[in-house]
Amino acid sequence: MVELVPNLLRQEMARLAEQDARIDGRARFEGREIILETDCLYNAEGSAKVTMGKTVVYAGVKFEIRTPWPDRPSEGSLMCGAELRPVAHRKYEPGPPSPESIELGRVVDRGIRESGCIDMNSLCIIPGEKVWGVMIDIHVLSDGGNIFDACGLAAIAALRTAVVPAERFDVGEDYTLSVNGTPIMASFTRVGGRYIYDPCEEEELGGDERIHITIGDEGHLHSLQKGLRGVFTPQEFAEIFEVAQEKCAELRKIVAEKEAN
Amino acid sequence: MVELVPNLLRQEMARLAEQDARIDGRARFEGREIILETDCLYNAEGSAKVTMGKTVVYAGVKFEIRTPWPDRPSEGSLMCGAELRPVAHRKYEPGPPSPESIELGRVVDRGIRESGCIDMNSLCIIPGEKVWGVMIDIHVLSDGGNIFDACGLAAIAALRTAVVPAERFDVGEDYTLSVNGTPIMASFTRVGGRYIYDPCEEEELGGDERIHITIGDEGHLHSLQKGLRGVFTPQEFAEIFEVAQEKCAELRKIVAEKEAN
Amino acid sequence: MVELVPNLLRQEMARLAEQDARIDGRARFEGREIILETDCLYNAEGSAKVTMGKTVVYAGVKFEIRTPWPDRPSEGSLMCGAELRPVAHRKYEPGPPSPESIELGRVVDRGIRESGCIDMNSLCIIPGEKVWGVMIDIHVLSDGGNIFDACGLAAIAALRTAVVPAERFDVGEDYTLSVNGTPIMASFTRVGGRYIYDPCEEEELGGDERIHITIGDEGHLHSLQKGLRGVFTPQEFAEIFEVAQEKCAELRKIVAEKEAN
Amino acid sequence: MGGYGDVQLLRDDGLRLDGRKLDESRPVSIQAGILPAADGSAIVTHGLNVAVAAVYGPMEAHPRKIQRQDRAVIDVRYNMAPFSTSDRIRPGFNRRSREISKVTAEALESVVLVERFPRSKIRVEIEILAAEAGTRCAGITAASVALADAGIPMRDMIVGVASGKIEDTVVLDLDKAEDNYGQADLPAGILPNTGEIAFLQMDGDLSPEEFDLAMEYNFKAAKEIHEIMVDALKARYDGGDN
Amino acid sequence: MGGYGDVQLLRDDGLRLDGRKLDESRPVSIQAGILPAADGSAIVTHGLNVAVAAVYGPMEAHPRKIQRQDRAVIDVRYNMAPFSTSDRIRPGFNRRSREISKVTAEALESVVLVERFPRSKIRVEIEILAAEAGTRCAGITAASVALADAGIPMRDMIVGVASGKIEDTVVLDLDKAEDNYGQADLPAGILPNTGEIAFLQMDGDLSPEEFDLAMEYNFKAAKEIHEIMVDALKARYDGGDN
Amino acid sequence: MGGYGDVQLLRDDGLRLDGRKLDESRPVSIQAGILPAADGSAIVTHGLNVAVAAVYGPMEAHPRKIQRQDRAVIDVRYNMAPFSTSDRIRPGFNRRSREISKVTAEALESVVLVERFPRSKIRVEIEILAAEAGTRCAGITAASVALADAGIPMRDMIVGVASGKIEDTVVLDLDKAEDNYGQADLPAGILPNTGEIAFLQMDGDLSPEEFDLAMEYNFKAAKEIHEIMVDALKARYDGGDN
Repeated sequence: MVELVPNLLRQEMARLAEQDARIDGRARFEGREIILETDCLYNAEGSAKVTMGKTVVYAGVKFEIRTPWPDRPSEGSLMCGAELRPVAHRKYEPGPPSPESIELGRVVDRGIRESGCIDMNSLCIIPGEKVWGVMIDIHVLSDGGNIFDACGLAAIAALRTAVVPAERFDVGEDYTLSVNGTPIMASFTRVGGRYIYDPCEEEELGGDERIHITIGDEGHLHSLQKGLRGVFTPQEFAEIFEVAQEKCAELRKIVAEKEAN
Repeated sequence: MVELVPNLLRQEMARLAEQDARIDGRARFEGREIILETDCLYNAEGSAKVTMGKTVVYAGVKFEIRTPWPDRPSEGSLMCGAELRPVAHRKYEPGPPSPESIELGRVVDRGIRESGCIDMNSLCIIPGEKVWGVMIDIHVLSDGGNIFDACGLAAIAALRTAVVPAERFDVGEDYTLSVNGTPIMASFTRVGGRYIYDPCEEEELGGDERIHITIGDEGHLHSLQKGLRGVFTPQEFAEIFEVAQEKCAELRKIVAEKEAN
Repeated sequence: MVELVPNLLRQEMARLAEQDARIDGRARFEGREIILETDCLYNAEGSAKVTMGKTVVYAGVKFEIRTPWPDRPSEGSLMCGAELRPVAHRKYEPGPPSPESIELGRVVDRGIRESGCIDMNSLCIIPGEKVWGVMIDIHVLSDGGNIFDACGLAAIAALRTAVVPAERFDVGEDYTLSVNGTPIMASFTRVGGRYIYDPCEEEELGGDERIHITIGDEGHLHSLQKGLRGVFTPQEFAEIFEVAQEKCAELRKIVAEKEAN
Repeated sequence: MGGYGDVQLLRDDGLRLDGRKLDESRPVSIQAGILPAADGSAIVTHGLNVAVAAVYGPMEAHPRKIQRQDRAVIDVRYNMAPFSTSDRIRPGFNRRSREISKVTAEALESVVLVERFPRSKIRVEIEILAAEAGTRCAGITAASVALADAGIPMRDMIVGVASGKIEDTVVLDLDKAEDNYGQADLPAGILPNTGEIAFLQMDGDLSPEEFDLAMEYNFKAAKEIHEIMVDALKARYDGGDN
Repeated sequence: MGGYGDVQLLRDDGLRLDGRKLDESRPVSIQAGILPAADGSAIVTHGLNVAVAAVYGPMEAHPRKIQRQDRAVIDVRYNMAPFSTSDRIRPGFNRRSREISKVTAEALESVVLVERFPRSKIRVEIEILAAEAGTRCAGITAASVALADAGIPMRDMIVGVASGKIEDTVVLDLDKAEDNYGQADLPAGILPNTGEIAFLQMDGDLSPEEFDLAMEYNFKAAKEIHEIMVDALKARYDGGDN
Repeated sequence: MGGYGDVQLLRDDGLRLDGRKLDESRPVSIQAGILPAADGSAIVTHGLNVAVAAVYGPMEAHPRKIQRQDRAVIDVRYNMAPFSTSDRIRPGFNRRSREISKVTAEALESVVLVERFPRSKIRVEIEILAAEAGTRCAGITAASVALADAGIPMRDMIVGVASGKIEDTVVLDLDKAEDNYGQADLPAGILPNTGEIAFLQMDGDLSPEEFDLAMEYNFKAAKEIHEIMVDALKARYDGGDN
């Protein structure tokens, strides 16, 4: 029974696609309005809230002091995790982390980590003894579609506002974490046969596979992920890759503007 | 189907309440006979067995040597846990600790801990290096109603007979653990509309919410817990609080008498 | 429904037993052909593959450096574990280790450990500081019956080819692990009322209890395990114990021949 | 309760370290309907605590064995976000959060008209985004507003409030320092219209007289916070949907 | 088995450290019907070991996939209480207790007339309150008595017994020191009336001749303990209910 | 990706440390039908990687809630054996293996004719026995061959391939050292007949032009490995059953 709705939705999506239309009236590569707030959580050393249509996501940054790995004595570490808890949607059930939430966390983590925006050596306190471990935790509060992009944005925005709590740990004065770059994710879902940008909830329910692309400041790829059932051609990828470049640049501007204020 | 019995029981409880009677003939605030045995378990450093009607409960105390928390270098620790294992009743299922057993353990723990009967500084061996960790484990073997009070009594009785096994850990000679006080729990359940003391199994099955009150030697409150569905008025609480004072004093006497022998 | 097949199989097994026959034409105490390969896994410090009819099993040996237990400062440790993962048969389900896989690992472990073939003191690197931990992991890839014997054989064969990776851990030069003996397991299942050796899949499905016997080089018992529902007489045990002596000697020869090549 | 004597918590002028009077609550603000994916939702800011609640349902109760023939069950999860505390919390439930979830569910089942939804389940998700002492009470308040926002019928709301004892003095609404170094904490869930109690815990040391005063403070605070809850729901229905 | 040579376990007079003869068991006492909430129960004190068993059922087998069309399944949980050993055990199952639970269940299924209760389940809970070597055997003995106390039909009882080897000498019923420093342990579950074996494990080093002697000791002990089991059940039914 | 500059990975003659050309794959060998208990199976040796896949089904989907009314679900478990890596891996799933299992299942669901088996489940078990960079791709290749060996209808195979970047140079099929010290990895699952992509991941740093070249290499490798897959299946059916 649950699958009846998706099937009807799929038919409607196909009909809309023929007219190059979307269910909420957007153009094929038009994103929803984004509201970004930062420094919004007491106790987090960096924080951000992203609202994107019906999607609401928080990210918080915490620090801890760790012993470095013996083979990398001057490198700290970065970890990014996402929780898709039952608060976010009727469809999420309690229990250990689902494959969906593991994938979400790991894709966001790879985009940030592989962009090299955090120099692991800059997290060293005493070589071989003490380094900072940086932990970004993402909390999806309302899933209204395209939580990947919302989580990626919240994570990097929170990270870029983070203050290293050196005083609390008795290792000097607090200072702003150095973040060199703003990797941004853009996600596309096949809906009614063609890829659209920034799917809403209905488009995800009535759509097929999705592609997540993380792009750095210079337009380089840092992370790719194809998810769900479906196949695509190299030509289709080339088209959305070009769109992704443009979209990531726009979102990077939103982060920069927020920081300028 | 399972709920038919509770509903019939509820009707019977209401009928009895009208006559100010109880299903096993006790008065409203009359407890069942209590048999307390101590020092009954080889390998436990302190132990107690409580039989209270059809309820049978064991508690055992073990010690370990730990490193103290950096911010409390001379304080040891106390931990009290309860296991509601399937041995105790047909209704308990195997698996990870249920919310019921977590609540039971934490309520008993708070009553003992908050009474201050263990001076955490008395558990210090070498400041900043070695302190005693005291662990009280409660094992419910037969649940015939009001396991909270039975567990609370077994826990404090076991603790008060505990001998610190310093020789086995090579840190001096064995000595009796110093315990300053005898916090006692009294539990009340709403049955047939009014609170009764020390519910038996049928009264719990046909009853509503319960209130657990832990009282110290001087009549001060150390722990409160309201459990299950139901509400109560401040006047109702005032009445059972007074009864609790009396009941806790009686049980404290049983512990003292056992120790005197 | 699933149980219909076993019941038909049981009847067939009883019929065959009356004629002293087996479903695959073997004599009562005849084993299947065994193919043993060693040194077959990159990254394992010792490895073996055993094929025995439709049963395929791998074992791999890994080493780690550990701190010895305070009361045994010059002893290393040996651990043998088996995983019955869903790859091996339609009947195995994913999830935490089943009782079956725990039993399998522990019975194989006991046979090797109790034979004394590894001198725990020979695993010492620096007394009180560093000892070797030896871990044998057994991976059943295809369960065609009698995985106990296949696992036991793979484990000891892998162990006997293991090279201690001292160089990789910076504690000297690599050397062959010293293994004094070749404990071998022989397993018997009651099928059609009498015990047979080396049961195949159908015999296990249509059979009853089983007995696992591990015997060392001098013919001494090192491990026994009776599994599944059923009882046996001392006379029955005496008979299979004698067969086991012979079978274990044969398999020990296969290991020796493989090592000689 | 950390115990008495470690730290000064009352100033020489008789006020508390943050300038509050003994019977003064931290500032509370509430907004309803803030999570579009949920059937009902609310965010409560109580001092520096931030508690969010989402409500889903009534829906079919799964698995079958949790179903009750004569009423709905309320399935509460109280969860602290990893970044909600000074030291990061590992994700996943712990014993504390399981106990709070249990007693919160039992409190809510005492006011929701569960008899109207036999065999069904109402999910209440409480997420603590920032913690500064008093999160269980903020969570209960948020859950009550979210249930009302979801249109779940209730015979009364529950207001989460707490009083405690510092330096032998009963005070309303302990903050972080007062909780760490105080002598007692008495959280309660109060029905503002009937004056009944649906939730009660306590730990520390309170004489009978101190208990009475602490409960008096709790009732006073419940009245104040209830007004803010009502205003949040009014704003929600006046302001239209999100 | 810790191995040979570490510690002297036999005295110069040929007796064991606690004065027992080679083929002498530790004292055993048994009481049936000691847990009022259970359908059947027993407590076995064997030396310093204390094992309690409770039986529930036959009851409907849940979940459905464990059901057997033609018989009852016996669901055994062997569990050591945290305070039962010298070093505290963390609560929860470990690999050892899972293996013992499995082989104990299989042994009991060999004597209970499980065919009489198709599709049902009999729960057997074994709790070790104090451990001094030999708990699995004390558990099997306790489970047998508890099953009988619950009125579950059996074709025979099972008596849990063990022999072993210390200082190259076969002895009956190893105690803690003998288990720690001995050379072999041979626990068995013996049907006293038929002389069959329903449970058997062994680890260490035993020659075929030593095995035969150890089994001889086991059969002797089974006979002795069986009498105590029967007495306990008689006392239970003579003494009335609890 | 460990990053650039740590280690020399290209020799002065322009070849890679193991002598391979930039667009040269490690040797690959495949055998089908090697696990008698499975409905279909394959072993893939890719360089020093060893990946085994077993297929069971189609079978009834359990539990019911994973059933799809209109198609089969494919249940993939990617698992690394404890001895498959330089440092032993603790048994059990971790986050990495769960993610790989998920995306592998989704890729296979894209080629298997799942519509033919409504409400059923096809189990695909991928076991990595030895790992030397590239196990997820070897696993996808093995799974494809095992599905074909099991007679499961597919609209195309999937070939697992990967390219990457070392010392600012795009190369095909990273080995362990290249993976550890390289700059990017681009694993893909390619349908050899249609040229479509069913699986794609990437991490590191690639300019758009580098991405294009890396994908070109991937398509070239897919063609080569596809032939080995076809040969393995032919050998299986010519050679008869095992």
